[in-house]
Amino acid sequence: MSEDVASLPPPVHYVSKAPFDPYAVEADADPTVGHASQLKLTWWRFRRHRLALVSGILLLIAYCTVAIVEFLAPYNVHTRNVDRIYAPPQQVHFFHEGSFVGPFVYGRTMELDMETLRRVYSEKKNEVQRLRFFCRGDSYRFWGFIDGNVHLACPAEGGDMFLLGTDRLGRDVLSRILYGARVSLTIGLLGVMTSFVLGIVIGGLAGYWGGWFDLAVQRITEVLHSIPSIPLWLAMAAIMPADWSPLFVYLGITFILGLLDWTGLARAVRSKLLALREEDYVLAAQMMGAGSARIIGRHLIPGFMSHLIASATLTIPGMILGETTLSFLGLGLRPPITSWGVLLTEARTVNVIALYPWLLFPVVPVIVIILAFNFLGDGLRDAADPYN
Amino acid sequence: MIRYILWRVAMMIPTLIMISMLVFTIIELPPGDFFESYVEELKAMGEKADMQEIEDLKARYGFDQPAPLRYLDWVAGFVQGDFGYSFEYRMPVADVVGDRVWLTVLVSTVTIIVTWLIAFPIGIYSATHKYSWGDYGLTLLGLIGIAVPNFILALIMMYFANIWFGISIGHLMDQDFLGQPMSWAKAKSILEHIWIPVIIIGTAGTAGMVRRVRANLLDELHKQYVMTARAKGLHPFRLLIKYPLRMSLNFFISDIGSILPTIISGAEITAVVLSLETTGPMLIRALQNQDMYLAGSFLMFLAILTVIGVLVSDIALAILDPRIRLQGGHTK
Amino acid sequence: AEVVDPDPLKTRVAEGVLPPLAERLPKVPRVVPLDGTDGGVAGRHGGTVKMLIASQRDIRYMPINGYSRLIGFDRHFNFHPDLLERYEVEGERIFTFHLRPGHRWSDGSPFTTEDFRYVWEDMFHDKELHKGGIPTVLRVKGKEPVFEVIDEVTVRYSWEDPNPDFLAELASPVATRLMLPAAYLKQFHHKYQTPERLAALIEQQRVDDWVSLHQKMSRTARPENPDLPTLDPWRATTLPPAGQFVFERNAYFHRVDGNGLQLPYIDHVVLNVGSGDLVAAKAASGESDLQFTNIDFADYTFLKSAEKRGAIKVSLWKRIQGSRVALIPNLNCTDLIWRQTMRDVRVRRALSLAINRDEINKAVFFGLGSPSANAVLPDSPLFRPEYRDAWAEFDPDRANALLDEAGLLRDGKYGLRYLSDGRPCKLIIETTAETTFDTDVLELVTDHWRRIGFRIFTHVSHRELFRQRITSGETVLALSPGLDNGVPTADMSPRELAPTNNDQIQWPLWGLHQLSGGGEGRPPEIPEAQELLDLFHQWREADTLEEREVIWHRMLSIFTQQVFTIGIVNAVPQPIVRANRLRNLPSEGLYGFDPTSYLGVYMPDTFWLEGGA
Amino acid sequence: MVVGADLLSVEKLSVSFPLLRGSVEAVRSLSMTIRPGRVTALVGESGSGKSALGRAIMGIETPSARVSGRAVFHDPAGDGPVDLIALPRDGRQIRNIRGNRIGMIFQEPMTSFSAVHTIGNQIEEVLRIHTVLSPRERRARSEEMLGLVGFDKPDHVFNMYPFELSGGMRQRAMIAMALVGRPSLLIADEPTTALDVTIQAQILKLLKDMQVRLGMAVLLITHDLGVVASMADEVVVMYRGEVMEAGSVGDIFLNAQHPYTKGLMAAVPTFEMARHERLKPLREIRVDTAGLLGSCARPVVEEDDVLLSVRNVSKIFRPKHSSGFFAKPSPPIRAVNDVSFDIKRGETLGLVGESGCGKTTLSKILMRGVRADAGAVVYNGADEPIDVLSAEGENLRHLRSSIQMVFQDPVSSLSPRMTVRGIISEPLEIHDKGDSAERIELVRRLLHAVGLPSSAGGRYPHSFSGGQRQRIGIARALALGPGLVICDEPVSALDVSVQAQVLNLMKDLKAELCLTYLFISHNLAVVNYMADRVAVMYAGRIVEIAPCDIIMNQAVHPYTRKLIAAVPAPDLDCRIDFNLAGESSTIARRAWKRHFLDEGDPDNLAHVDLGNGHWVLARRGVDAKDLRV
Ligand SMILES: Nc1ncnc2c1ncn2[C@@H]1O[C@H](COP(=O)(O)OP(=O)(O)OP(=O)(O)O)[C@@H](O)[C@H]1O
Ligand SMILES: Nc1ncnc2c1ncn2[C@@H]1O[C@H](COP(=O)(O)OP(=O)(O)OP(=O)(O)O)[C@@H](O)[C@H]1O
Ligand SMILES: [Mg+2]
Ligand SMILES: [Mg+2]
Repeated sequence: MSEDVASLPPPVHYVSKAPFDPYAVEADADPTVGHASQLKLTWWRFRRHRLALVSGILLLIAYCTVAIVEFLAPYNVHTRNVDRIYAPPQQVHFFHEGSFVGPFVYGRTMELDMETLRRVYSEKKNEVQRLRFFCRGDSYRFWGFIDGNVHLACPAEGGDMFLLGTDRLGRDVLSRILYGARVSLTIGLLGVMTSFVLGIVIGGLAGYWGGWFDLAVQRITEVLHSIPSIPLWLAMAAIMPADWSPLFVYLGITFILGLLDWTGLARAVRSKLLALREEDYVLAAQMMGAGSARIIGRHLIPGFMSHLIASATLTIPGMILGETTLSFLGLGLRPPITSWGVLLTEARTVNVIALYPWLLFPVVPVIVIILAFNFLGDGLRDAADPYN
Repeated sequence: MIRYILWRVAMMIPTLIMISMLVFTIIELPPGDFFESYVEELKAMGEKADMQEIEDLKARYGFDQPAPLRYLDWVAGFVQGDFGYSFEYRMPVADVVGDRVWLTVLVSTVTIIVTWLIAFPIGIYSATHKYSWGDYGLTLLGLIGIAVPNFILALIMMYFANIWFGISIGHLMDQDFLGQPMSWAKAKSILEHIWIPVIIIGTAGTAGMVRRVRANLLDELHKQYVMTARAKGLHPFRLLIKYPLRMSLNFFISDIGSILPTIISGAEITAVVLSLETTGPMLIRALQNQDMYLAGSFLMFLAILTVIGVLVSDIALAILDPRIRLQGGHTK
Repeated sequence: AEVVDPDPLKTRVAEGVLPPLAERLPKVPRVVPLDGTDGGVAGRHGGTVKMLIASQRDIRYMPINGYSRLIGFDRHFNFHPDLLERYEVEGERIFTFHLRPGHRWSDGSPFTTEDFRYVWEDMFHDKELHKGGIPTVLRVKGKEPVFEVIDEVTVRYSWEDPNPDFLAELASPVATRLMLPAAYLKQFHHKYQTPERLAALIEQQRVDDWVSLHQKMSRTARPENPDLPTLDPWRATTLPPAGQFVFERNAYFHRVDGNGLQLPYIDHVVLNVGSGDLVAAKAASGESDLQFTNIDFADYTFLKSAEKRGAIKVSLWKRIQGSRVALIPNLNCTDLIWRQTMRDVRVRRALSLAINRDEINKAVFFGLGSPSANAVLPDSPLFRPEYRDAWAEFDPDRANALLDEAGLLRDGKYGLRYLSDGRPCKLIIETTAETTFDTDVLELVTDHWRRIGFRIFTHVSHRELFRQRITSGETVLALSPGLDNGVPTADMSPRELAPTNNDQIQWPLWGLHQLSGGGEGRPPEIPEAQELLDLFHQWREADTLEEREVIWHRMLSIFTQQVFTIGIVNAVPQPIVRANRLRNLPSEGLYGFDPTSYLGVYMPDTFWLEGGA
Repeated sequence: MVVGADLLSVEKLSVSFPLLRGSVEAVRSLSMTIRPGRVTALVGESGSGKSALGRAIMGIETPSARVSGRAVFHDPAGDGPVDLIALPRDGRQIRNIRGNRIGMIFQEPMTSFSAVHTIGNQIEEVLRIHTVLSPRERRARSEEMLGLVGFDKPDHVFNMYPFELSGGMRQRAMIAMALVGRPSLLIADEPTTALDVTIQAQILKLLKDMQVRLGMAVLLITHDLGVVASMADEVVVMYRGEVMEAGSVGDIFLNAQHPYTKGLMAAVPTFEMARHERLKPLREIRVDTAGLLGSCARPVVEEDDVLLSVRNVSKIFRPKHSSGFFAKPSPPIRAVNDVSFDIKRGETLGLVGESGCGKTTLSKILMRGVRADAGAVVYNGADEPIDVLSAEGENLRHLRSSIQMVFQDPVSSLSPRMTVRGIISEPLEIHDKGDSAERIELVRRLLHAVGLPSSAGGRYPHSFSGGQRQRIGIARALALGPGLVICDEPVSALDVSVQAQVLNLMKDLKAELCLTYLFISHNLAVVNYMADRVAVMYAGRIVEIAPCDIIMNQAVHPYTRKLIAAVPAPDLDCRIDFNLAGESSTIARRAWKRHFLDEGDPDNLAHVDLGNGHWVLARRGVDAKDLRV
């Protein structure tokens, strides 16, 4: 021992005077936490994530409205107004000449400009058209069997209310967006779900089992992966029975594509599991006698959850807008079926961008939904992350 | 490892045979053939086709033979480096593809590199600054890029690029340079044009990559080995790159298999909208017209690249994470 | 103004590369007066015209627009010798053609009757090159004409039976080639070339045999071989594949303007390949000097708004189809009940009456089209208002009455009608939906027909599938453009009105029967169709114009009264974009393929650029 | 340097971790000092905040933790005192201190390494950051350090990946990493838990040397009072985040005042204890085993009733190499070499041996976690014998429910994304035992039995201390009431008191449920307390196997003897003689008699029966008498 170290004064002997009870229980945490199931814990954590909660609620609302679009939309999806073609959005006012009137729009006149072949709309500042609520308007057949004609809001008698403008046949863009949600928010989900389930299961087994199974799966993946989606779409559209409705054909294509689309995810899952399966906790689970399904589902996949959630949220735009690509190839959904993708496909020309930009409005709900899914995903991720 | 690679290369042969059958089937699936659709298209334009020549062509390319024979013919040619004949262009496939491949490679590589260059830093930033304004802002921007269909983005950008900067709409270079040999002026013109497709094709990919990098990185940031590395006094950035980032690259590496073919095929739809002189539009046209040897050979070429890509990705995976045993089965 | 250079190629003449103008022109060039009649004025040489095409294939527009034919239409659809100096016709049977002495191909080689002989003997009658013998259009009742070379500049084709179509065929947009540059092509022909050299050429061009070599090198519909000499105003200089095709003036072109300037005025035509969807946008930004393809009426407002920026002018021409879109019932469909229903003229009339053409015109065509049955346009000498208005007014009540009469009963006021076997009247309309018009019109029609108790569904398919389904009888009703040629003269064949071809949607099988000479398909099974066919045969036999006119009117009357096709709107506008400086493109015109050959009859070689190059 | 100045003075340091509801106060306003060149031992119960304190000083506590107070570091080579807590996180200043001036040995070496980088790379990195040495010098320094911590072939180890090393080897690599930067303060968090006593002695000697040579101060966090007695100058006793007692070694060992300290001292198992004597933990926890885990299947324990018989098991590993796939492979490692033994029903077989000698590999082979290259394992638990290595279907299921394992590395053997409740009840779910209410109840009781609060059920494994995680592993292994439990270092991370508690529990269960244990441990006192028979392993082979008493008192094999000699005792009077015990076994081996050496051919050796179930690995045909001398 060196000199200066040895010459240090001895430390004081300190003894705590505080009362000592070896049996004192740790009062550090709420005991209910100990009994709560993992799902419940996750939910508790999720609730603390404000944005995710709001997003979740938003999505819930969105999916609920899908059920009652007939009531919410001021017009029917196909209601045309030949005198109101390409009408720009109308503004809702509350005050007319300084006095409160309640929500109303000004009446409009349309003139044809025969030189440029444009329809010119001008507001009539003296014609106040008060909006009506819970009112009778276009009649519809709710969910295909209940007749009705009550709408949340309608234009004044004889007036019009095109809050987001009209399209080339004088149809109300707002109503079409509302109706479009029905298809957009539901159908594509099928394909995504199919491909996710397959991707996780097949990729999971391949990654976990390895060996010949992995080999076979990898070869199949390669084969499927080698066929780009476009030729597949084309081929598929060609073999779909001609008397299927376009909705059904689209459904069929999404489903089949879902069946074929799992390869990317499967590879990602497999690669990750190839690494994860070497972890000790997997060995531990094996030694407890856990089956493959349990090990993959309970031990391995959770470790890859963040990626899966991110991937899922990223495929959602694809699912909502999938038909836009398809319609580019002359497939996909078509009018009279209305979806956001169809609406955007119709807005696919420079004309719209230059002259009728309001027809691009369906992009907004798409963005909102995607953001909502994304933040929801973030929240779920965080709730499932033990380190959080 | 070498044994594994050799063995995998051998495995490619049956795979490719299967793929070739599938490709052939897919091209054959739509009813009719090139000639029918050609005649139809002419008819639609009010024209009539030289039926004589078409009959001749049909006979010459074996369209009177059953499909399996044609398949064998095609495959045999393919193996010998004869990729067949394009009916639409009326010349050998190899000539048709020609230059387009290089332009496609250029656009795709630039796009991919730009995507990575943007996505990785942002992804890392978002993961390390979770829920900061930067994270939210960049997420928002990226998701908007995903949410707006590419073709609309393309149209909007082209329209305004034309109105504001006077850049001609679409294409990879000024039209005057088309078909001209490479020159400085041409290169400059390409550089002036390439940013639009790069942005359009890149947005969605970048945003996707950012989100994935972020998600994977977040999982790694709390691991014990990160703490160990910090205890060594490693610079946080170097630390991030060396440890958690590398660990989180697994997903990225596993995707290499699909990067190779995209370099050659490019983003088809966007290329169509922007009328880029790349292979994508050519492929789509070939498919729609059932120009089957052109489409088939091209698809086959992509398939070969995919298969190679998958092998590369597997090897890279094993290098990335030495724990990975590619050959071993699991223990029970 | 500057002095106009009389020969744009004078530098090359000076270099000795080209002979002087006098030696390049035929002894008797075709003089296009350009004296202000028809609005054309004499112009000056120079400049490049850029155009946009959607695919490489579209370079086929060049020979169509160039429109140098042996005999061509003028813009009033009279025949006019063009490449020929003159021609004689005897009883629609014997056709004698006189070439212009001194006329040369674009490579300077003489254009003589040898070029006709080569095609006739060495191509049409070469067993390897043309396995099927001469093209069918050259046969009348299956018989070939007699071909004679009278002298260096005179050839004759004589048939036993009248061939009234022959001149129109020669004047058509894609005319049968009776002559090709023999001097050039002989090097690819086994008769004139040594096998070794041929083998080398085959190798070099990467084709399989001399037949494909010859075919490849002699293709004219698409000018893909820049070496192939041509008689067109512009000759190709680009070898495909390419993104840009440059066409250069033909130094030996046979037309001159009133001032003696050799046409064309324009030095170069450049075609740029791009996405069809972008053409409108690019045209608006001035990237095209002359654009008529891949733009449609829907783009007009946008294009017009771009006019303000000064580079372009947009004019509206009139499309010559009998109907922009028509609903065509398939009288040969396999579904027995539907077939019977559709063969009932009352049903067809009712369906036609139920369409609110005015609304469609207003909503989709800005009121600029003309609501009409599928019939000829007022621009045709054969036009009569009763054809246009036949069953084309909007009268749902009468329609309902007709349907009731036809036994299609309905339940309730707005309910569905039922077929005789109790099935509801639900119809699938087949369409290729190439434009938004199609979908829009369908949407409106769906609505209109709902009021007469029909439910409409749309099925979109690819063109070839569309055809196939029609031919196989799976389709009951299809949406397709009406008559191709809405501005016929009595000289033009009325074949579109009779069952003559299997691509006629209303009666593919009857058409096939006629086309195949009775071998396939079925003869017309309703008297009216049979009558149309008989009238068509009569037309072919008719010697005089008056006779033909009478037959035409009979046919038009039957065709429209029977409502074999349900026309909606015709004479709809087609925007044509041109650079501000481009002269001589009429601001009004008829737009179509046959017989106008797009711009062909308006002679693009007379277009010129103000301000020069 | 100011004489008497503290190297590190911790003032009112608090660390707390927020939980979903409530929070854990890991360190509560704690003050202590570390003096330069001294070894300060920090002892305390498992979960009392020792590691948290260490991490807080380094400034590497997880971001979610709340740290307050001061930790003033007065670096003799630096320029004045700095408050480590106040420094910006990951700023330049603190980075300069980390790894360079303060080194840290983490408690869980198994998971502290990045799995995808080689050991060498990770050790050398410290030098790369803090020195300007050339790559070659760095490699030389790293290999030298690896040699010092007891690796025979440092150059091989340099290129190996962490998962190719045994637990103890990783711990040594960790130590090498902490020491290679020559810090002035070393925070050593349980540095020797995974090491056998001989290597432990070697490491302690190394620490001592460095302390003397470099004036390095050590904060030695440990629960092994023997180590404390041998190493420490000063001792701080911690309990639930607070200091109970602090003073010089002498003060604490000879004059303990606080009841907690006294309790700790009393809980240590010693060689002198009788077989049946219970350990005296600080708090006795009575576990209600009845009806909980099923009852004893076969109460009568017969002689020669073999539960598990292992015959000629071998395992060879072929290491991976980082230097590309064209490099020539390094020699294969014979981890387990022709091992045969039996475990009798109801007994506890202790397995001891040098770090890296193949104990874990062997135990994993028994569980079929690792595929053996050769040999047979037969389990006689069911109605008929089951061949463990090839069982399928129902037999395999039976095996899985009746053989359980406590992993050496508690961290990595617990699914990071499952709550403790999920982890412990998982075997029950797999084998479909009980309904969900019963499972919850069972989990609660098990947690209680291993001394964890029931709220722990809702937390994730990473939020526990090393010892707590180990206890979770034990609870999981016991949940099914298996026939055979293989315990790989089950109590290495536990302080003496909790260790006593857990060992008592295991003994109780054994008695009540007729459990059979294969008990792997480095702590010979514990083995002595638990085991009926002991097998000693060396370099992949079992060199000696005998009833516990014989091994402890009449061992024959030189390796066994050396092991026993190296055991540190919690007694200031019999500190370890580092010079003797600290010599590496390869060197010590040179002094072995030639009876025990194979001289290049493993077939030269065979098991020699010395009677009373005492077998020893020696030359074929050697006389037993020669061996005993
Ligand atoms: N990340 C964390 N989140 C929540 N609680 C934690 C976390 N890390 C540690 N704890 C808790 O803090 C307390 C102190 O832990 P620490 O690791 O410092 O204990 P220790 O004294 O090192 O015990 P051992 O001897 O068992 O290693 C324990 O009760 C533990 O459960
Ligand atoms: N996956 C592996 N790959 C290569 N070598 C391995 C692997 N696992 C273990 N080894 C080697 O096998 C030998 C035995 O390791 P094992 O883990 O069985 O030792 P141990 O007796 O448990 O040691 P400790 O007491 O340190 O835990 C070691 O030399 C180790 O390096
Ligand atoms: Mg600890
Ligand atoms: Mg071990």
